[in-house]
Amino acid sequence: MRELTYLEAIREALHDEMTRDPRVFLLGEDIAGYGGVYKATDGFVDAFGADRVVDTPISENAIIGAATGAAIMGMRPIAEIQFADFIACAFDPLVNMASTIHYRWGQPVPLVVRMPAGATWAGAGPFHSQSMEAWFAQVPGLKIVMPHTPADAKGLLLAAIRDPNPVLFLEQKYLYRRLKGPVPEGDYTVPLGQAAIARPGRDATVIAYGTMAHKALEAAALVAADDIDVEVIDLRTIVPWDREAVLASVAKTGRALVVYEAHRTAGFGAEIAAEIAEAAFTDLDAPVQRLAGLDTPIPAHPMLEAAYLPDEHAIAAALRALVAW
Amino acid sequence: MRELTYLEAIREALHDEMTRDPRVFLLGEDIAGYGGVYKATDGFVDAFGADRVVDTPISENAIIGAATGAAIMGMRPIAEIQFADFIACAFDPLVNMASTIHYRWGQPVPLVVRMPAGATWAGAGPFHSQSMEAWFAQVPGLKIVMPHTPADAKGLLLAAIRDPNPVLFLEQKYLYRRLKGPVPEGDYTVPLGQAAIARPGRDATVIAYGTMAHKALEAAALVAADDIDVEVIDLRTIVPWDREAVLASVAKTGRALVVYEAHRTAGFGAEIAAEIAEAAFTDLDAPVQRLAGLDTPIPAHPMLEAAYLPDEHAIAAALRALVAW
Amino acid sequence: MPLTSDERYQLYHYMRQSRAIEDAAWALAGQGRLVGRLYTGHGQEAIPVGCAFALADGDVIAPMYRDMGAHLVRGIRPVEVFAQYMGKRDSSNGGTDSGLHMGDMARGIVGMISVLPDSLPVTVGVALAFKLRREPRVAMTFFGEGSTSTGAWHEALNMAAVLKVPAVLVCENNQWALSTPTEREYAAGSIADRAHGYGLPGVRVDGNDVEAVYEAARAAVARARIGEGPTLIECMTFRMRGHSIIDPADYVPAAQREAWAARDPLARQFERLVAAGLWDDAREAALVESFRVEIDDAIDVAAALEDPRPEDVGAGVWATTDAPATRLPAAALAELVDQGYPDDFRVPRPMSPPPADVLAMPAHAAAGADRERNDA
Amino acid sequence: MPLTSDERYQLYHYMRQSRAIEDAAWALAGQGRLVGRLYTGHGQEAIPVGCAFALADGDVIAPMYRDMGAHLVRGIRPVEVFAQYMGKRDSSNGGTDSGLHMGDMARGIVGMISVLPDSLPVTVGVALAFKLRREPRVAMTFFGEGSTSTGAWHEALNMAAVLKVPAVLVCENNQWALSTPTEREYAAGSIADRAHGYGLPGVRVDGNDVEAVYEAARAAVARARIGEGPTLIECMTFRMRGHSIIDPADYVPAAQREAWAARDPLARQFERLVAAGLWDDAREAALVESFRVEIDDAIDVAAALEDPRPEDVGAGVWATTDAPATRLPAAALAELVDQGYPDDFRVPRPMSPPPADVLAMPAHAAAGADRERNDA
Ligand SMILES: Cc1ncc(C[n+]2csc(CCOP(=O)(O)OP(=O)(O)O)c2C)c(N)n1
Ligand SMILES: Cc1ncc(C[n+]2csc(CCOP(=O)(O)OP(=O)(O)O)c2C)c(N)n1
Ligand SMILES: [Mg+2]
Ligand SMILES: [Mg+2]
Repeated sequence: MRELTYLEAIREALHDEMTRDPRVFLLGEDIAGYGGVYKATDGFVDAFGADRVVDTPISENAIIGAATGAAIMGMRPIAEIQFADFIACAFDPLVNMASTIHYRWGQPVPLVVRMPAGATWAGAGPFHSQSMEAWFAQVPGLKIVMPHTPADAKGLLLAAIRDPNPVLFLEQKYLYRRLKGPVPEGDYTVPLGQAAIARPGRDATVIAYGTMAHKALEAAALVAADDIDVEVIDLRTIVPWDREAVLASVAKTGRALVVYEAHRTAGFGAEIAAEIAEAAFTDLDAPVQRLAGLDTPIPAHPMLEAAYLPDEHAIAAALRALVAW
Repeated sequence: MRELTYLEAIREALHDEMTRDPRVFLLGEDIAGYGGVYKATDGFVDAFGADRVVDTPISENAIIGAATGAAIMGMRPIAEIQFADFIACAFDPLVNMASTIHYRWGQPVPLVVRMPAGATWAGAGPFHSQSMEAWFAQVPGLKIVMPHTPADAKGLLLAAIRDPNPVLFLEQKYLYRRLKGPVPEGDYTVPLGQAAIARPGRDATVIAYGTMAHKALEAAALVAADDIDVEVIDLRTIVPWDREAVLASVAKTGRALVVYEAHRTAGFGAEIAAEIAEAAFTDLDAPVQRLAGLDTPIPAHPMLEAAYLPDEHAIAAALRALVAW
Repeated sequence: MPLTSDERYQLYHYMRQSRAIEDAAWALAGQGRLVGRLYTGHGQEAIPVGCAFALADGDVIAPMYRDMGAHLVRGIRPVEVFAQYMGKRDSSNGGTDSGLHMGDMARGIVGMISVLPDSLPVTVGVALAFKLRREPRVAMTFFGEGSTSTGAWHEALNMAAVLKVPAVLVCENNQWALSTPTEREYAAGSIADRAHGYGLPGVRVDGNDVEAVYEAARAAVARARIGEGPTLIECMTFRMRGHSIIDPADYVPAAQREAWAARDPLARQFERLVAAGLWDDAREAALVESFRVEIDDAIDVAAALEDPRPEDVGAGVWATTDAPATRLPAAALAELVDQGYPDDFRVPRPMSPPPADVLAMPAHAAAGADRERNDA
Repeated sequence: MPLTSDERYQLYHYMRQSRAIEDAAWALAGQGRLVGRLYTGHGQEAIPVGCAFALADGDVIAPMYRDMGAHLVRGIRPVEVFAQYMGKRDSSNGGTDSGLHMGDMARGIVGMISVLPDSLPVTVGVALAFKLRREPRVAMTFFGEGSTSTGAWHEALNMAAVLKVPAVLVCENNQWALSTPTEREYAAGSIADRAHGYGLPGVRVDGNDVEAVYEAARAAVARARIGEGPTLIECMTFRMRGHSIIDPADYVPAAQREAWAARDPLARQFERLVAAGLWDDAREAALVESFRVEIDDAIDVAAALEDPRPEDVGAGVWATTDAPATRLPAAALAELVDQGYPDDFRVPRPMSPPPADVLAMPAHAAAGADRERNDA
């Protein structure tokens, strides 16, 4: 199968769905002529016209609000937030408006918010590095997707666009150009809420998503040398998350490590860990462990950022300790 | 000792500290002449003047931004957000600006954000009922306080005002006029980050805060009839939270139930449960349980709201099941 | 296009009906029979009525909590209002939300949320959809002058102007935002003054003159419909009651309230109609009585509806299809009809006939009837 | 109050120094020697310099990422800039943040964050503190025209006007917000046009004329200081480089860039000084050379500073006292001095002397020296 980068896979999903479905349109800052800061929509304005690739003022709140309005009129808006950190400026219209419309008066809100999230591992600093799935995971009515592989990025994005609910699509900017992989041509979706067993194993389960799924696979390779056989679950979707797949794996391995790059305290990994600890209590041979970003802003200097971030070596060390528990 | 309501205790703390410390001033919507929607600052503008009780336009973002500016100039601003739900409009200046200033360039931000939070148990609906500690618990640099007793409300508020960090003070509107209790006169503080053993017990530990600490005590009384002796830990502070006190209690009882009224998924209770499950693994005689609000918006009809909220009976039932595990 | 006699009456009719419903709701709220807190538009009725009246079939409106009249013009019936106010299972929000937070895309009504003025950016998006699809439709929304201080307001106005969407943005300047008078809300002379800074037309009208409001709205709707972009209309009015039912509003100077009481929009339109020979006290009495009957009926029917069931609480958090969910499935509707419940409960229809035969029925309210359920 | 010859020179001096530093930084960034992405103020130097120059001791400034000149006028030295740019342990942000996100209340500088324009509401709060304490101090901040589309901008402007705080709000209208030209950012004729809608004065000046900018800022600062409230100043200018170092800005029409290149603010002030007999090519050459030496030195010293240590990562999340934390404790400073590091590293001082003896040294930069460390 031909290989695409993570970013190319996203671009292909956008391009294909815009070709297929005239209701789909894009809005965001610098997405038309400029093609977006990561060039995800490069050339789109020429292909689809300025009506379907709408450059907006610097107005995150109104971007989300307007996308919501277009969605309830039956369009399929895809909003791009230039960096996911700036979604903080549109927190209210997401958590109070978009997420509650269907519950309150029955109107579907088929809205996708694409945003480059996560650390770059090159020092993008406190405001261009955050992973904010936990800001939103508590809000009923919002789905959250964080793809890891290029193939998933395409299939999950297509699923997100076709979903009748607001979906936050947290693209991993670290993987954009770094990760290349086989991506099926043509139309397919990866259903929201279904985890992938990224690597089967029997000694311990790592639950991760996005960039950390990538690092977890590297860590699994590292500890394989010590004859530790790790199962890596790539969650793919944060809300809804695939509790069954996780519990099935833990039932098999008896050991679980949850890895996420957001700040440790009250991160989404706490939810996963709490659920495993409760539901798999009798399966567990060791306490569920978490490995996450520190409880500090994400520093700009790469040396400090590295101290902030869990990496494959830290994951490997945590796995060794978990298996030895 | 004289008894005050929860609301009176807050009013007294504000009044006393404004009298003591000329740097303290209030800003918010309808807080001067009107005294705030819950009348927490009733009469203050007459006592302290319009310079220290500043009515603002409906501008939550600028309220928090301006309070941050005043704080870095050495004032001690106390912002009131009319209903905590509207802090969603000021999410950005809290999570990106106020929380990072000290880490980034060393300037303390002694800012308190007071806000009436939580359900009223009388149907205030999706936008006047939320408990949003988990929106902020993940953000390094923000402290979060959710008092339960009137005495704590006063002591914690005084501690919050004197703290050199931004503190979100989530007042429990359900308790404002409902809960009366002994409140020491004069000046005292309750240190942030220190839980209270609201009721000692030996069979199981309930960890709760705010209104749910109140309900947990009622539940403990209910199950006492079945000879179940419950220890209730009132967390008081969410960030930082008193991990040691919780773990000490669980070491003693071997069973833990975490109760919170926010939505269950990714609520702060997940953090507590995950920590207990990890750190007290060998102490636990049963899986750590969580009882929380449902993963739905908080409905307006009292009948639906009651179905959303955990109450003393639900807590009691969960305790019975936990002890029987 | 001067208003016809019919239309002049219809404007009055809706205002009167709005007032009658809100008076009744006020009484019910006092008896603790409503879910949630009651906010009313007493004294401001000319604005939602005059503006909504300027819309056509297929247009979309996003009213705020004081805009009973806008709902009525769009075809919402009193029984729906009371079912909603009582949080009934088969109301717009089904008890999930309260007050005028009703939404119904079948009748082109966007449901508001409490956070102010969050319907505004949404309305810009509704209008953007019209523009992108080349549909000659218009979106309209309302907000108080206090709400103009929010960031959402600014971003939405600017975006509306830059994208030149067919939207009409109506400020109901009732001079108070809860206890906050305009001078503590903004230092500018007027909200309309802001329009220039966004590059869109801003007009200021007497918000207690329903015909003047209508005319301003009509012109703005016409502009929007032919692609000339959004208009900001500032309607000067007064909040004649407290902010909500629990607010005595003793901070409002008595002289100010009295001065505005003398400018009651209903009384003014009444006098106009009388002067034009279109109305008299007898007809008035009959109209009032017809509203009384209709509202009493509506309250009884609404009160008899089922309350939400605890097991409903989780329903509808997630959409499962692109089709709107409805609170009133066919079966439930049939059941209600068996109980003598009007069979057009969910169907917009002409409102109840006026008392005298001098005037034709307002056809306007029927506008929504043949709108499709979903715009997709 | 016409500018003295000294002052006219000083304005030039800071602009030149700003340009020299940013040129050097651009080269370093190209070599991958900086932490974070570089954004510069090429072509816009007159604005931060002219505005900051209008402030007095004790005033507070919140610059944005293109405002190198504002930092220089406040007494920040090149070595501090490069230490910051390199993310050194003993820099303003100590590696926690990058670029011109430097904050230092000792010199009255509020550190910005990336989210635009979040320093603006903070500046309103700084000014509010001055007002409440009856201090005759002024707060000033800067933002691009693109940032005026945000809700934070609106709320801050409105609140500043309503609370009548002593603030000066400066728009650097460089006609592009990344790739977005003004017509896609706002439909109004100008940003200054918005002032009326907030009830505050708005002035528009040639942002490439440092003396005109200074004069507008001086008048606004004077107004603010005597309690007449905030002013919005729109400075028309042009972004002569890409948005950041990685942006080739090929979306900018060449003719537009050329037209603005001809209006370079440095060249214009240079010619003015020459025409007034205050400056000549020889002095220029000497000045440029003195900056080169100073900057080379600063880069060497900065480069030799220690990088942050991994164990620093958790430091400073929480304040433990009311006193500001400093990145450079006495011990570390002493150590640096032993290494030949200038002993006034943290102390604002007059900047390096001008090359010729015709002009007195700009005393302005020393202004911050005796400001107290904390305003509490
Ligand atoms: C963002 C936000 N902040 C605060 C409130 C609380 N609140 C509800 S109504 C109101 C006053 C609104 O005034 P205005 O916009 O003038 O409308 P009016 O009530 O006068 O019709 C306030 C402050 C809110 N609903 N939303
Ligand atoms: C709230 C927010 N949205 C988006 C961005 C990304 N961004 C950084 S700079 C920039 C352009 C800013 O333009 P302008 O305000 O005109 O300043 P200029 O760069 O032209 O000086 C954008 C969109 C941001 N920093 N903050
Ligand atoms: Mg009002
Ligand atoms: Mg610009």
